[in-house]
Amino acid sequence: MALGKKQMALLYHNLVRADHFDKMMMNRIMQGKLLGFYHPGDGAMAAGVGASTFLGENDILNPHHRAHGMGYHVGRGTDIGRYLAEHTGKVDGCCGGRSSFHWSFPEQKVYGASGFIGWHFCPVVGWGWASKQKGEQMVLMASGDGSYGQGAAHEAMLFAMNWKLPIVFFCENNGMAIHSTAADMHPMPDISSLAQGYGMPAVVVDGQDVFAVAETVIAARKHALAGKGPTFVEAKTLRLREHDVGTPDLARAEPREAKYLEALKQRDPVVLATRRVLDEKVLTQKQIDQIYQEAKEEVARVEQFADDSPVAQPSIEELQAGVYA
Amino acid sequence: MALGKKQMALLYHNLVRADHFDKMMMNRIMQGKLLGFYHPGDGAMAAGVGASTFLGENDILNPHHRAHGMGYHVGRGTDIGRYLAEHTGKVDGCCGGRSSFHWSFPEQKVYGASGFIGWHFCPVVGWGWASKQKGEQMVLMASGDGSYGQGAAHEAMLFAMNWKLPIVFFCENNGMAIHSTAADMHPMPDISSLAQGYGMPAVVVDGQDVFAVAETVIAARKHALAGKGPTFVEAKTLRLREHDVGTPDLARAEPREAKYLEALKQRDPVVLATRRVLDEKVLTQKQIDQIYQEAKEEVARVEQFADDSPVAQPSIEELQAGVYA
Amino acid sequence: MSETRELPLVEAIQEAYRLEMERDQSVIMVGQDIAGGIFPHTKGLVEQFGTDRIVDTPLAEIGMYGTAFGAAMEGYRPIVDFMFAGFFLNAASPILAQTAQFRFIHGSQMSLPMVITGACGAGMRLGNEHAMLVHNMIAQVPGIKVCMPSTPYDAKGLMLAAIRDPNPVAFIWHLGTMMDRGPVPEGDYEVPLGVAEVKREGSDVTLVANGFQYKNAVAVADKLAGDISVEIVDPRSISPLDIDTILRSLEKTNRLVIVDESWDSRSTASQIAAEVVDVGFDLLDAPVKRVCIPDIPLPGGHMEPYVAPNPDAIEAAVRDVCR
Amino acid sequence: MSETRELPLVEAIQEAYRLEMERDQSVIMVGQDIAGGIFPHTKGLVEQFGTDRIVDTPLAEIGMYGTAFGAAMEGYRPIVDFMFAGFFLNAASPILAQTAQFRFIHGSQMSLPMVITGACGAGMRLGNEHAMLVHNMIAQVPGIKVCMPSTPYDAKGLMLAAIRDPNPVAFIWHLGTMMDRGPVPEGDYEVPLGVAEVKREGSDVTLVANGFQYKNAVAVADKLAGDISVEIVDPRSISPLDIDTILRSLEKTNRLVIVDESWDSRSTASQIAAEVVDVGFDLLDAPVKRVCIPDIPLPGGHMEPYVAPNPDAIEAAVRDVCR
Ligand SMILES: Cc1ncc(C[n+]2csc(CCOP(=O)(O)OP(=O)(O)O)c2C)c(N)n1
Ligand SMILES: Cc1ncc(C[n+]2csc(CCOP(=O)(O)OP(=O)(O)O)c2C)c(N)n1
Ligand SMILES: [Mg+2]
Ligand SMILES: [Mg+2]
Repeated sequence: MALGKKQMALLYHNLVRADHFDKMMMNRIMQGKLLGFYHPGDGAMAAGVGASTFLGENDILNPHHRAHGMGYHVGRGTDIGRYLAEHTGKVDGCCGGRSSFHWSFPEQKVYGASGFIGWHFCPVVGWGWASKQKGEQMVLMASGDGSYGQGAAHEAMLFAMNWKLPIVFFCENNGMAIHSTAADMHPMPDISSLAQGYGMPAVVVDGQDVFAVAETVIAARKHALAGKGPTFVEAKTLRLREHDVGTPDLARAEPREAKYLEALKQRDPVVLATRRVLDEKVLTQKQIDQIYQEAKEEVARVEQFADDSPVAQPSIEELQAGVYA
Repeated sequence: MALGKKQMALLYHNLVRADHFDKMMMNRIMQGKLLGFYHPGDGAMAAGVGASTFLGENDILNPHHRAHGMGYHVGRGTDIGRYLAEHTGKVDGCCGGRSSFHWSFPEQKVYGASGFIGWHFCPVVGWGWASKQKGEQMVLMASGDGSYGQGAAHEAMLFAMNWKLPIVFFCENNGMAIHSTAADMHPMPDISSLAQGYGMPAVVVDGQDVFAVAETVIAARKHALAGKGPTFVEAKTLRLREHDVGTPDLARAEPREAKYLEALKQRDPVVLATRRVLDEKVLTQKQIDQIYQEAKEEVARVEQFADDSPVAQPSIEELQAGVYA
Repeated sequence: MSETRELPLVEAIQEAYRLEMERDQSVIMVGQDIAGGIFPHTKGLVEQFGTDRIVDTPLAEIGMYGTAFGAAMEGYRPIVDFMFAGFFLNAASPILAQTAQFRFIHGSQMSLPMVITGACGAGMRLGNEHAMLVHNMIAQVPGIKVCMPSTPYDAKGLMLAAIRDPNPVAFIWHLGTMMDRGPVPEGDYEVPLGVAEVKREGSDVTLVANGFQYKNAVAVADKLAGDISVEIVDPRSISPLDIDTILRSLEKTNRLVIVDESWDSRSTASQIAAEVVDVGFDLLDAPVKRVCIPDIPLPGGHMEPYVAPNPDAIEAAVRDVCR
Repeated sequence: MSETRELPLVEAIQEAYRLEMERDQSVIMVGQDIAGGIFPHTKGLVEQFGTDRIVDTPLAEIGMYGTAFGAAMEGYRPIVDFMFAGFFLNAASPILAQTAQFRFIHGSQMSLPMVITGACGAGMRLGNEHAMLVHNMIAQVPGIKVCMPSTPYDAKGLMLAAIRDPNPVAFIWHLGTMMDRGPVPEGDYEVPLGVAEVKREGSDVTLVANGFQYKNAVAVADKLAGDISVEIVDPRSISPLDIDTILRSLEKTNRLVIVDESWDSRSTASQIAAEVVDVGFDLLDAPVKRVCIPDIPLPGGHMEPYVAPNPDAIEAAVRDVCR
């Protein structure tokens, strides 16, 4: 089903915001103003925005680790100020400054994060099971192509299809996992071929096209809510930069070719979306300028909030009190 | 490629022997003359015999746990006396009487067993990797339909197909795992549908037909040795009795229907094979009688060997000395 | 709490399930073949509670555990049964890394009310993997409570406490206690988590033991009665560990033997000894002895009776510290 | 053993790899992104040894581990690198259940020569999962040896010993030692597994520490020198544990503090304390103190410096037992 203009405008708005947040995070890690690591989403921010913008309030959302989920956070409307505060170890962090990089917005059904790639293939089964029991909610579980190497992915897909759980397996396939290329990791051109093993419907979509992604996920969500079970949505995307800021950008042991990376840049999702909203008269240039201006201001507010928050250094006793409920 | 008469005679011989060993194990567990548990293969002994009889000496063999691998042991020619001695906790046991039910014939490339269903999906990758490096050897890895629920199965199939490893994933699909039925465990009619996710060739074969199984595995082995990678061979079989001797025979929480079980009995692989070897004049009734007689005597010898062996009760110090090489 | 009858331990566990599943609709059970039942603790539950609450899964421990783990975030109180407790290792990553840290690392916003259960223990001659004692593997990691009952009474009370606890609780039970009969009150009661119990008073030596080994401890105490007066402390929970009750007992006896059916290395026995030689140093009149499984994979065959802790080994240790 | 230069620990590890891979064609490395390199220990190896021996795998720890586990049965000597050591938990079942028991339960016919390696440790502010100290999780299970180097010299020598050992050996290294420089002989030498070393002589107190904590122990010993004479014992291997060297040191000092960057619960620190209060009871003049991570998931953020063992905590414990 085609998107309406309002929907397209919202997607565009979210895409610009997500892109600004990603760049903010990149700048901060390079300036030493972010804890741990940052996995830039540069050039690949459309998939998360498209997948998450039209979810329902009760839907469970698991963001992808790339761009530290910025596209998804924007789509869901979680408090990025609190996430940045977390990522800088501040008391207003969404995890009390304990996690370095996790998100946790349980009241918004974004249940937490992990540094173990593919960790979510375990709880997603329960998220799906509970959603089916309750009805009127589903799960959007995002992750990368690499994560589908994990055996847990198989168990999740098997259970989901067996029990017809309302889950969208949303894969951002950027053809890379650190230095490994798609060919190193999977024998088939499409990672979503895996779905065939379970008779699960699979859709491949251009992950650079925020509108196409949104349409695909809306359809898969409808399918899920109708009790028809899971869908595998593979969003083909790309990785413009190194895996995480500071790691050399290699394919196996060789630097990735400049020419190849240059070609990838031509598929920038913001440029593509801007062309489309102008062409289809969804937004005027003036409105777009306004959106950019607002995004800049939002980033500044978020940074201010995090920077103003005091460093979290609770006592051992306070920490101990947090282990058990 | 059709089997020759000599090959058919050997398969028939092995099938009768395997069937006798299975019945011996069943009798012994009921008489309290076997340690631990026994998972009867009654009515389903053809698949293992067919899969293993024509492997090469250098091929690595992983027997299925059902019938405690009797079909495979016979096919490979491992010392069943030492296995029975192990299963009765004797000093001549193939594991020194330490394991209750494991086999271990490393010199014959039967590398050990485990009580964790699906454990072999981990080392099979290395068995396949090493086989490919060395050339002229492959891996026959048997297990049940239930075991393909394990995430490790996915990792094994993914690696095998990615690296074109010489592995046959041989699945004895009896449609049951303890009390769970095929429908409870897998969304597709064939478990080998999983192979599609990797673009892996898959063959479904009648597991009650020892000759058909052998032909299929011979072809898959050839494919593997030619460097063409893994094959999924699904042998459709059945479970006549309870999961392990003494456990109630349920489908979910209900007893399995007598009528249904009666129908299964019509597919007894020894009966089917006997008819065929007689029809095709591979063996005479006299030769068959001879085979039965020899099988009975072999079982008696094996039991005698195990029963004569002293109980293994080494000292703690001796056991400690066995932990590290 | 009303009438008290004698029940086997496994039925005491089941009674806790029934009571709590009747009382609280959010309690569910997840496992493999639990509808049909592998051990009698789940027998008949599916008839009463249906397949929406007694959830059989495919043969896949991560997916099975995930059903519970994810459902707990969504307001359910799952009991996830690993059949043989050692199979938990197939889901070790989500349990030991994810579940254990989940609440804390996410700022203590969420709680995960779950029970992780499974049977284990030497005695059935099934070998290392089926017998594997996993309580100390889980107790090594903060964020999951661990208990193991010694008696039917404790089994029911600890299970009720475990289901109601807002945290993940591993309830590990020993196959050698499955059919032990003992008094079990009919109604509702809890045995608190994290609280040890002096199960037998004595004055010469403190003997710590739980699970199947509690029976061995009683046998030894009986045998030595008159000669050596043995006080038996049952930790019941091993994480959090109630070291105070052990120290209080030591104030009286000044001698300590700990039985732990587990590899010795990094066991609860070692942990108790370590804590005592720190905060209870002045209470000790003799070396602290541990009676554990020596550091070898637990053999099947005919070796369990002398490789696992047994009355002879316990008696020797008790006599040793009382010399 | 010839020339000695200063090398960072991570290059000492790499030198061991190169030496042994040149000498023994059956040695291979398996891991994720080891060809490109995540930590510098594998950098450049693929150029020298090719992809048949430096084997990158998909993102799947069971398959990755299985490549090594199965190859070891087939006559290879694999080194399997988990990148961050905590990721071993994704393969905990094949490691802790299968590998650890494999030789023993199958009648000690086979040996599995493998090295399981990975980096961990507090200090990089990555939180519980990346920092996770896993040495005690593996050491709890008999059948796998475990070591952790404190110095570049030990790193090379232990790695050479580990690769050559016929058993599975977990070689865990601490990220906080990665760039530490120290003398490393150029040629071939081994640091034996299972043997502790008195790294600094002293007479008042025995301080046991390894990995990153060895540096903290030295800092504390330096600071207290003149006041309290600290003897530092580096266990180097934690399984098997060389308790004899610790007991010998105690004969001199009669006081013991153990630093173990690990949760306290069921740690090597607790194990040492337990063994000492059993077989070394008469040697003790003071309580045995453990300096560990308190039993909370290791937080990231700005909390590692005071949650993980640190010089202040070590000094306090040393002063405490020397009062
Ligand atoms: C269990 C586990 N194994 C390995 C890693 C190291 N690692 C971090 S990100 C990553 C690649 C992930 O690839 P993919 O899922 O495709 O996402 P992408 O980074 O490409 O967006 C790897 C291997 C990890 N964090 N966790
Ligand atoms: C990891 C693990 N989970 C569960 C079990 C319990 N179990 C033993 S056999 C079995 C069923 C196996 O089914 P299948 O692989 O189809 O083989 P079959 O017994 O039908 O021949 C189960 C669930 C186990 N032994 N190991
Ligand atoms: Mg990727
Ligand atoms: Mg089956």
